Amino acid sequence: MSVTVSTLQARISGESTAGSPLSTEEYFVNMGPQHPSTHGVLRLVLRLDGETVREVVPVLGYIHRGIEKMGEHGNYRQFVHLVDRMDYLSALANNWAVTMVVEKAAKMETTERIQAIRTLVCELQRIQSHLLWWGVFGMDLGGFTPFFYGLRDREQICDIFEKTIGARLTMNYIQPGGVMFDIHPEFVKDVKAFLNYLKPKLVEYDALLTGNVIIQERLRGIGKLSAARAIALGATGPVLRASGVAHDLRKSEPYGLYSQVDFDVPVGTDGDCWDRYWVRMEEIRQSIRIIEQLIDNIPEGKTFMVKPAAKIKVPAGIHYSHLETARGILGVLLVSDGKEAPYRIHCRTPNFNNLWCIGEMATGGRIGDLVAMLSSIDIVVPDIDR
Amino acid sequence: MGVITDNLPGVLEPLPGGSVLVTAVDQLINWSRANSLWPLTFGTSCCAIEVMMATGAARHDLARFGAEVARPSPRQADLLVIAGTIVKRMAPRLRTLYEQMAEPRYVMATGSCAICGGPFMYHSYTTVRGADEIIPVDVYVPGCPPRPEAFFYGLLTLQKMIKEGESIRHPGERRRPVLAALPEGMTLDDIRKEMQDLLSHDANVTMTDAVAAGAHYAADLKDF
Amino acid sequence: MAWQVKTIAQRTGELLPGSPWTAALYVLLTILAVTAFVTVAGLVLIYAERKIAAHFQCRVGPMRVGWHGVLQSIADAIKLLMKEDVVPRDADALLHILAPVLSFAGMLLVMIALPMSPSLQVADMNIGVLYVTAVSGLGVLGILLGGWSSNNKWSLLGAMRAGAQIISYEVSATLALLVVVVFAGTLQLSGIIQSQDTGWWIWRAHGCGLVAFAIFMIAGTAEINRTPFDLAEGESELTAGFHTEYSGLRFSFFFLSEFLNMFVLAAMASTLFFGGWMPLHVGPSGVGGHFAAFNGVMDLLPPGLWFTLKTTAIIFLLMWFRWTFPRLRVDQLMRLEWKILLPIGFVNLFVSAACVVTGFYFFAR
Amino acid sequence: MDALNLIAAVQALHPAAQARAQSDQPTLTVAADALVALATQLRDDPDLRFDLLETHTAVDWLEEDRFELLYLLTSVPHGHRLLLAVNIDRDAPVVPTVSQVWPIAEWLEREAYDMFGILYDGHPDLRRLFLEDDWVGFPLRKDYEDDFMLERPE
Repeated sequence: MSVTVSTLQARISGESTAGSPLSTEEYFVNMGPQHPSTHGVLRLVLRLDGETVREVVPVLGYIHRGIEKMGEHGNYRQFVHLVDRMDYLSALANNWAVTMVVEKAAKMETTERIQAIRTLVCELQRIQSHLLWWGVFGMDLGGFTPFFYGLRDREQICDIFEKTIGARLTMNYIQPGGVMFDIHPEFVKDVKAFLNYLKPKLVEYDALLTGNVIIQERLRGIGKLSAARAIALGATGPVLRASGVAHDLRKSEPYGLYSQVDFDVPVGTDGDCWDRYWVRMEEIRQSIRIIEQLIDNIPEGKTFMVKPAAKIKVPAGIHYSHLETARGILGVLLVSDGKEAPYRIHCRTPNFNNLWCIGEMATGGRIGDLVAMLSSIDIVVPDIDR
Repeated sequence: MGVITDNLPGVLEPLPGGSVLVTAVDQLINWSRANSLWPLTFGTSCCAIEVMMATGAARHDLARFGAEVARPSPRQADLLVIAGTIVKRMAPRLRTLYEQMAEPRYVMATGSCAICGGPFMYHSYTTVRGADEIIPVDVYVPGCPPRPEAFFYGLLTLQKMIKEGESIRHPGERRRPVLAALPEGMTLDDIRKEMQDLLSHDANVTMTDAVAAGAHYAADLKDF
Repeated sequence: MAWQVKTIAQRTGELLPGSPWTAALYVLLTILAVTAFVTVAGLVLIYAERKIAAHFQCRVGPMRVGWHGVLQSIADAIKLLMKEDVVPRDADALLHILAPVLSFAGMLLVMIALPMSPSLQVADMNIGVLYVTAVSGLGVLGILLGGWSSNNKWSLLGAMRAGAQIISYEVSATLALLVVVVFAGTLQLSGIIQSQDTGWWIWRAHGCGLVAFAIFMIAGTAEINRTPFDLAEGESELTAGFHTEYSGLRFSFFFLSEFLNMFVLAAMASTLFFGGWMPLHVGPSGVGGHFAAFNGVMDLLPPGLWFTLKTTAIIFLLMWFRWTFPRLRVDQLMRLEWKILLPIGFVNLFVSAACVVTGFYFFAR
Repeated sequence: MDALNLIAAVQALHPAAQARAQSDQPTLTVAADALVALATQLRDDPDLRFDLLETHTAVDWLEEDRFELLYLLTSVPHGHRLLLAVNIDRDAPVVPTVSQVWPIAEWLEREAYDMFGILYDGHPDLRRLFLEDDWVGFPLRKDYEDDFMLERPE
């Protein structure tokens, strides 16, 4: 057989490829799996020339739990709670992705109310996810205070979720055939109060971080990714939109109630860290717009169409559907053989593809830039490893 | 663990009243250790958001217990919070991190993944079923993920445990692991009330209750 | 009102011929007092930093150990003392142990030159400013040795960053110091303070004092490795930088000297630009001064309190910086120093020299 | 372009491509040796412009003794999707790489190698992605057995 398989050891002991005019010694440094700015257990093997990054070799698998294998041994409802633990910062969108493919394949009907609730909670969670990202981004760049501001406001959304869903992080809320519970009677009031609370806070965020000259210096022109390269590297979500491609499934293939609301897709121009920062900040504002349009018009109706104990069978064949999480396109590819358990279930996760860009972005930058880039991609490692 | 703790009992014990003095020094050391648990910045998955980030953040504020000084280097950390799933590939690294920490070191396993593998227990070919298969664990905090309040309960339990230990006479001796689970039949209001009680009396967690709760929990598991 | 400066060294010198043993006891007591001061000040600063940071971040900070957590630093100190002291197997053991001591010693030696009040200064050298600049440079040696001897790439990287950064910014800091030296006409710290009895240099020297103060604060923040210049131990980049491999007591040396360097910086800034222990005076205090009455009121506060107030205010400013700004990148750091601060510093020094020669500043003698 | 037109357009490019039944996406089955040429055409054709390889994975049809490789292509400018399926022999799972067409395929193919043991001919850096280099077996194969893995008690 002509195909040869390599090892990590062979990969990182390769020849030096840098054309440095000064004959400095390059060396390998392990960043991670335990490192404050890899957001979990990501390991990056860096080839450094002094402070300059010559090459980044991501090493994955430090949190690979085999969710796809586990999915083959359970039914569809059991798979929903597993995907909560993939991208836990947009757990509801993950639930929805699985639900969407199952509902589409099994031809389940849903009501307008179910879709409205799903859209609302997903947008709330998008804000929550971006708030957390904003805080951690500030911390990665060396300013600690943004972390506390971001998480302080995130807690408010956690409270709203807690009332309706009963969980703060891993929701297991959106189920094939509906949602687990109807919304709490105070949901509408709470969400409105929160939006009124958040709007002035966004101005405060801008004062603290966005307008800071050090932030501008650190981010502008760093980690550039052209539109063509971003698509070729499989980037989606804010990473792709920052490169100037207005590709947002909420607009191009509307699901839920996104076709009924009016919102803009923020796009960047240069595809640098600053654009990624700006796009996410703008997305928070757009999510606020979406919620404001929906919150007063939640239609009446049933909140679940199928009893939770009902067995779901999906007709044999390949089914695929995807949606836009806070980080990009999450697709679920379901291969069914007509039984209660999926024959094969595969998740196309946004972080997996987005992380792949780091190799291209970081080469030639500094270590400090690498941290900014990693943070601007907004990775969640369990979503990469699954 | 240093010249003082090694030699102090030998010097002091024979003296009249030396035993009292040793106990006093012991209490002082335990007090300082219990109130200065610097955690390692380490989290593998979902639990890291809840028990490392949300607890440290403004609403819950880990700093109240003097534990907000998260050290990125294991050498300077006292508390290893295993926040999230441990898989086979991570296991040797976790062990290394634990070995790199300087004595005395404490380990908290938060979340069902770190306790037993949690939702990834069956049909997973990589998930380690419980971090205690790799390193000794002092306190278990159940939940998936545990709420920040649950983490605080675990932290207070650990403080209690440290304060009851004998650092000088028996340095490094481990207490048996404690499950910081809440007793059965508790409601949210009970928890809030108990948290307020706890906060008003410095870390008055009764160990026996926690252990009893642990037995309860184990019994539940059997039935399950 | 003329201030009589009497340092502890002078008093010991007077005692020495008559009763050498008393003098020796005096020296011993002084050493103990300085060490005790350093420890207590360090603990207080650490507590203050944690509390102030907490309140900047909508938190409450340490609350559980003592009243509002006042004993928190003591608990931390005892714990660090009792913690295992790790020397990595492949580290250079001697240098690994020596490094924190050097770092600590550099800071301790500066302490004896700081004038805290007319009677509270250990030694008043006639080259005080030079001494402080020189000895505080010792700290970087400790950092470099610590980073190198740990045999850890992150430590080494952090140490190299620290070395480059501290040595670069030393230049600007010294240029800013020289402005005051030029105006005061002396290198002696008590002399510099005495020269401000008609007003502090920050406003008497027209713009020069203010510019020099700004440069000194920026360069000083960089020298003590605090945000936005904390590249040597930037957590998100280099795990813990040069002290990654340090634990227990020796880590606490680094930790303590880091905080006390902040005190030293604040004390030096207040000495040079805000008159140290000198109360706020406007114009000559004697008969004929327009503001003599105002000066008299200001003299009611004891000089030690003035020093404490000024130093505390500057320390608060430094903490404010730390909890507001993000971190610079390595090359931006160097650009800031060599392309921005240094030229401004030189021009500023030149302008101040011109001011001194022409006597163009407030209350010139 | 809707599904039928899309299939017709691709079949015009590559007549050997067969429409696959039982799929909710426009799906075409192609032979392994024609894959790279077709992929390049699909990416560069101005009417098709499949510039994003949205995902790539494999399905282990144990009873039929074959692997089915699935390439989900998306066109960002046109907004249409196409699923390419390639059947390969389970005993000699070799397929040419498409990583020169879509760079992201480098990782997706590494994942497929890691999980199914599919060998990609011409891949620049073929090694395991999630598991250690010395891992025995390919976990997502249907006949994978592991002493460590627990079965859920019924």
